[in-house]
Amino acid sequence: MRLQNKSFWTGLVLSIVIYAVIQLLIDTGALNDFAESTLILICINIILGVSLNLINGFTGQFSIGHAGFMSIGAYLSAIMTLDFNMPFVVALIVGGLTAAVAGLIIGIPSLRLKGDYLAIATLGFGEIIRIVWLNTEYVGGASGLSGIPTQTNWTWIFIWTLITVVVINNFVNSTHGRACISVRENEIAAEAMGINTTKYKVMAFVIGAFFAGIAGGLSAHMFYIINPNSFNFIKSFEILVIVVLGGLGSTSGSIVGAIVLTLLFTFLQDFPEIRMIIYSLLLILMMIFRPKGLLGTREFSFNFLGKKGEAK
Amino acid sequence: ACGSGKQAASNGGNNGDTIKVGANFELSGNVASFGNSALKGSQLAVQEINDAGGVLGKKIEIVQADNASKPEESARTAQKLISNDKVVALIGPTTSTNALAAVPVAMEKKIPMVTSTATNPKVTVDERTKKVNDWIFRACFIDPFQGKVMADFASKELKAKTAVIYTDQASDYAKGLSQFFEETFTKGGGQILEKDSYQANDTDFKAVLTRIKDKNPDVIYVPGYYNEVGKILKQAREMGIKATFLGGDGWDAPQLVDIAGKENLGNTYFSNHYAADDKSPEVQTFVQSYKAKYNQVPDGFAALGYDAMKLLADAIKRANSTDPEKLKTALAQTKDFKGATGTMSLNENHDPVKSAVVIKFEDGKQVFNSKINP
Amino acid sequence: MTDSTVVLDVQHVSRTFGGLKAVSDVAMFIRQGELVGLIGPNGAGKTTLFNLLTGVYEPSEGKILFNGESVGGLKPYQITQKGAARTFQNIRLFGDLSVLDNVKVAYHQHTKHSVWSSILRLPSHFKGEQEITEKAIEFLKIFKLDGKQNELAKNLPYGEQRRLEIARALAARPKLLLLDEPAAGMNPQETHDLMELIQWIRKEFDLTILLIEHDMSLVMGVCERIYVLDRGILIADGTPSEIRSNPKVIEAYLGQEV
Amino acid sequence: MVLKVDNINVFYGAIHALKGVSVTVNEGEIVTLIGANGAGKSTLLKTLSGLLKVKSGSIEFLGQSIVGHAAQSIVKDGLIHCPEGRRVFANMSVEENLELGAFLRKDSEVRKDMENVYERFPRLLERRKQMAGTLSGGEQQMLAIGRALMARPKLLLLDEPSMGLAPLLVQEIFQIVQEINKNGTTVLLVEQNANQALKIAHRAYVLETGKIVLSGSAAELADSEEIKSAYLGH
Amino acid sequence: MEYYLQQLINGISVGSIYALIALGYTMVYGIIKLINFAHGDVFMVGAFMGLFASRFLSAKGLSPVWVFILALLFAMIVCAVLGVVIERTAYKPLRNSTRIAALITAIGVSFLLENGGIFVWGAQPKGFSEILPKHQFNLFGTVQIDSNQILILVVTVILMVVLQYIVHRTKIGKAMRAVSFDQDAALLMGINVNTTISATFAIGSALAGAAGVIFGMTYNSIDPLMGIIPGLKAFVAAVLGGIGIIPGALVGGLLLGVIETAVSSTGFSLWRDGVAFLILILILVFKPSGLFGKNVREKV
Ligand SMILES: Nc1ncnc2c1ncn2[C@@H]1O[C@H](COP(=O)(O)OP(=O)(O)OP(=O)(O)O)[C@@H](O)[C@H]1O
Ligand SMILES: Nc1ncnc2c1ncn2[C@@H]1O[C@H](COP(=O)(O)OP(=O)(O)OP(=O)(O)O)[C@@H](O)[C@H]1O
Ligand SMILES: [Mg+2]
Ligand SMILES: [Mg+2]
Repeated sequence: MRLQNKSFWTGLVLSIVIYAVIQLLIDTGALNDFAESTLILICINIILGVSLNLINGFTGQFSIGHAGFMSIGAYLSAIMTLDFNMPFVVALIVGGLTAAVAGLIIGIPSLRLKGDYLAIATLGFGEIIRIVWLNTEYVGGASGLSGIPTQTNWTWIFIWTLITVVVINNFVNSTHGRACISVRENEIAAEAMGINTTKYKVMAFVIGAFFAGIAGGLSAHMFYIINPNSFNFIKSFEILVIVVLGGLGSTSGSIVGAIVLTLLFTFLQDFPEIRMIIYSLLLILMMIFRPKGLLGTREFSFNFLGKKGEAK
Repeated sequence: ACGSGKQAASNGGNNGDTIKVGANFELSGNVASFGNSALKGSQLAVQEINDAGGVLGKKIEIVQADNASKPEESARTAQKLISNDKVVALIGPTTSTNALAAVPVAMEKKIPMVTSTATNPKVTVDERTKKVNDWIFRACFIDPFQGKVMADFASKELKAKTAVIYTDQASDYAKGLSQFFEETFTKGGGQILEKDSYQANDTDFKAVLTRIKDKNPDVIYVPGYYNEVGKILKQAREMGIKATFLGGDGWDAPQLVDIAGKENLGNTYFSNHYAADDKSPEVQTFVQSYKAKYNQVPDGFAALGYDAMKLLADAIKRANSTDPEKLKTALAQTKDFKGATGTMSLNENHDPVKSAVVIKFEDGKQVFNSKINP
Repeated sequence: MTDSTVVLDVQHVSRTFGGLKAVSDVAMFIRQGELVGLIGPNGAGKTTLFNLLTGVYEPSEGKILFNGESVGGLKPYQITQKGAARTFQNIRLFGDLSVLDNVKVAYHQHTKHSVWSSILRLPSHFKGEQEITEKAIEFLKIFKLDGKQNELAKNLPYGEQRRLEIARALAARPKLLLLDEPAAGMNPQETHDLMELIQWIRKEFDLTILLIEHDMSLVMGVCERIYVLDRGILIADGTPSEIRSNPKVIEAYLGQEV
Repeated sequence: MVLKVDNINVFYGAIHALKGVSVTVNEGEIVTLIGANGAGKSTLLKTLSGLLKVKSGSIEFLGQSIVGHAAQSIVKDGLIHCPEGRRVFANMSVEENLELGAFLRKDSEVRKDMENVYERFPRLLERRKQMAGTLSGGEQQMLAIGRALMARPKLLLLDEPSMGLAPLLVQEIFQIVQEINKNGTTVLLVEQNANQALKIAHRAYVLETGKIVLSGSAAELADSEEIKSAYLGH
Repeated sequence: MEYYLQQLINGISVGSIYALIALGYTMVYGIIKLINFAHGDVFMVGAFMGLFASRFLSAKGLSPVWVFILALLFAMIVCAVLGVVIERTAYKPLRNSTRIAALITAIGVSFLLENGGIFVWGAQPKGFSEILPKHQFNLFGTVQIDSNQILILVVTVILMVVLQYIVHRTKIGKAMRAVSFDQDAALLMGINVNTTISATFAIGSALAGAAGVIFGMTYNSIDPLMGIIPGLKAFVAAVLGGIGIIPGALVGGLLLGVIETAVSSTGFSLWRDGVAFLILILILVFKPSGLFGKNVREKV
């Protein structure tokens, strides 16, 4: 117990240092706004990746509709700030909670579907949500919502990224998280060991969807405009790529995946004609040479000392 | 962070012997074809300007960046061009969605942005505050104008009484055109029998066309892009729909004939920024040099990319400076600027006031039909 | 059978798959603390009966009472929570989890700290997790697996995987333990060791055990009573010596040499 | 000599599973391989049939080296492996499974061999059209052996054929192995049921953590105290 | 009445294209359990090959029927080779990895083909001629059907029968099915697993190529991103019918086409895909392995 607390404090201190240093760099202009927006994008992708990883990587439910949850958070929070003048945090949480409700709804058929059938069903759900936005004039239909106040900044994004990582990490590293993993490993055995697999699958979907919704809200309040097409199934694929490339079932992996892919994509901006060609080639090569992802299922940890201690 | 960005930008503009202009276009992604055309057009413009000695004694240099056809990338691309590349002004993006995402960046950084083809009114006028976005300009006319032109054309020239609107509902642009077509057409005494919609990338339109055929309208307004429009025209004619088809500038592409087949293009009209067979010297020099450089007939995106760049260069010349503040004022005062797409003056909303042309197809060829002034 | 010591009461249970009657009108019972064997030729329906008892399948007909309470329609995890745990004929470990975590999962139902307490890392979380770890290690020790607690389950040799499965089932703290061919793939010596272990845990945890096994040395060595299934039908029951000399059983299952 | 394995080393990634193993099998013999769980018995068979690659050492089958040969060419040579855990094709019928056993054969006697298999295992005839996955364990084992026979093996590798079988069937399987052998097929048999295996085998090897620790005639080993206490459970 | 009949014909003709693409999808899935997201892009390459071949052959003055046959063959061969190359280079190294890793690679290949296509051929759509002149037939007065629609349906049904025959009646088909259940066991039967998988990809991709040419002839416009939507729709069709089951692809495709047309024709075309997905999900909830899929529960 003491050890776990130690790792917690080390992590917290490290996080605060990272935050402060970057904030200082931004304030002094050493990091310009393009760099800042790159950081923010990385963090949004971290939130998306880590939350999808809970569903796909830890609970083993093959979901490719994450963009749908994200869009719910984006739209709902934008409506809250635009039409109801809600404070940013409240708007974000409303978006996240609504996405979580959608996660609950989507989690239910997932109880009957497995593997690729679940995948196509979640993809379908994501598309249905997109089509609902497309057909809702209140949120601008195809043109989407514009004029969303740009409130997302380094501080906000940092706080939410930290919350996401801590919450999901704490969840996964508990008996509840182990229950989710056991569902992934062998559902029949998990049931036989007294795990209510239904409950944990739905829980994973709800938590995952909540944070995807938060990411959507943060993204909407970063880029001024949202429209349905930004949340199509290709977007879901992008998030899936982050998770698998980082290492399915590793939170640190999703973080690394988000950083690597976002930077790669930003870097390739200077080569528009071959940008996507290089991106896709790298994707294929990385999967061939690291089929388990960059980190496999390993995790970073702040207390290498603690690990040794724990073993005995 | 705000102030420093601005300062850096204006410094960058004054240093060296080039004037950097950022081109924020869709070079990859699903509307890459628009962005690439626009970029080619603006590159041609830069070449012509530099060959003629540049502006303010300096050459213009385009710093191109790809927004991957995504709004969030478009915003970031604008940031990168302004903060990293220190451009004095931006041109692009081509679609309203992507342009809207770049608007707050240009506004915050106080850098002029001239979009070539973002036709949605919201781009230059904030939807909620109704205030003009003072750093944002455009080279194209806006959706309402085009929709109105075609509605007038339908009721006055074609004497049409009934119409069906068939729109790409997932496209802002097409929706805008339809809306103003409908308003004007009904005001003129016409009747809209039905509004139907399809989505970009659809290929089979027979279900809805069968429905439209049943209604038997005088005209069918299809303000979409040529890829779908071509298929719609072909399938409609094959099904025996004889009504007149009307459209907008999205029809303007050489591929339309290949896709629809020239026998199916009879009795169709569309509104456009310019006609390649327009005899005016601005149009002809543009078309000729474009063909010479790229071995292609320019489409509307290329023409407007060209005009956006020229418009900007013209303003730099008049401002006699690359100071953003002065540039902005000069842009807003643009008057009787002669571009490939016509003579334009910017109104109080930063939207060009210029004529539109109606083009008709004859034996698969675009033929200038009439010019409509605002 | 109102005997209050009856833990499991199977009342005329049948199960069909398509046209096949895999289990047919089976009636049997087990008293508190008994160690009962279930044998029969391959395909007789033994595993299917286990699946019915643990809620993997629902009976087509009949009723199953567990501690006097019907478990019809309950999900497997609910039945486990009522106190029945099992192992599988084809091993089903959580392959990518450590040996320790495999056992921890089974203890899950006995923990009380909520999801919130884990997410917020409240004291109850640490207390609960500590309890789980301690208990899990205890179970591993019984099966001499504590030295391998950090290895991935899939990397264990076969025999140890079998033992881990039993340890895991035990960690669910059942009253009734169902073992499906625990000695399959073990050599005679290993089987013998297992036999002793089973007897030991029965006493230690006050368990009732139902055991499927083809290794007669094990079955005859540990079971007090034996049921024999053939083609889904119960053809005999009795003590090992009764079964051994039952001509029907010899004919259908044992053959001459035992 | 049908099979001559000389000093082979096999790895799973970093795990050294076979450490300098040498084994020979003569024409007409039943040779059995016993050893505890994880000793490497299955690994040896998989190496012989080409599913795993050797790091070093030589394998000769009928006088020809087969090291590095593809699995299908080894099958063609007549070395047939009936794998651990039956591995029948679950969603194919019994008959199709048998046909697959004769996949590489082009001769006209396939049907006749199938009749022979059915004669030997009447239960399979009864279930000809049933999907193999729904057979009981024993039936699947019969199918796996029958399928291997369909290839007309010169050397048959059997990996724990009696695992999970009812006593009656265990007897039957061992009898079948003996019969097959009498009809001219050389057999390399891996068994946990060492008592039985030693009864029918001519010679035996004992494998322990990847090394051959003992070898000799089956009768000799069955009497050895060492073997008795370690494997026979006395 | 005629109106509904016409819409039914429209639906079937859309559906038969989906079915045609879905056949290859489902076949590859059936054998190696890989959702080959690149299938739609191989289809796109097929369309381009058909375009080039038909332009070339028409210029040589061949009769339309020959142009059609040769262009089709050419596209099928190029796609078969492409499919094999993709399998060998991108998928084979991942054969023993998780399925999701292979899926990501498939997405990578899909992006590569799309953007490679843009790089080489440009993003603009290209016109595709009809090749075979269309004939309109009138049934019951005003109900129309054209020769092309009939051709597609006939080709699709024939190919389905041929595929079903190959997979269930031929030796290579038996090898394919064996490989699909257990690759190691298949090796032990003497089956060359690599060749078998390559053959699967060759056939599946050739079908995609054929579908590409026919698609081009029908809709007369092709571009490098044209494979995305039909690819997704075909995948949905395959799942609807029960993925891996060849007749299921046909039924799933037709059903999807009819559903879409029904929604569009009642004036809700914007909801079309939403309704299609909703029906898909509902069907899956009640038949979790698709219409024709056997709901094989894992034997415990
Ligand atoms: N899910 C299922 N679908 C169809 N048939 C099944 C299913 N489960 C079992 N069976 C059939 O029911 C019968 C009994 O199978 P079961 O697995 O219970 O046998 P068993 O007695 O455990 O045999 P073994 O000793 O070989 O394990 C077999 O014929 C089997 O094929
Ligand atoms: N795929 C694999 N990857 C890594 N290690 C493996 C693999 N398969 C087997 N091993 C290891 O190699 C060793 C030998 O395994 P093998 O399966 O050959 O044993 P065996 O003698 O057949 O045992 P059993 O009686 O359990 O079948 C064991 O330590 C096992 O853990
Ligand atoms: Mg069983
Ligand atoms: Mg083995």
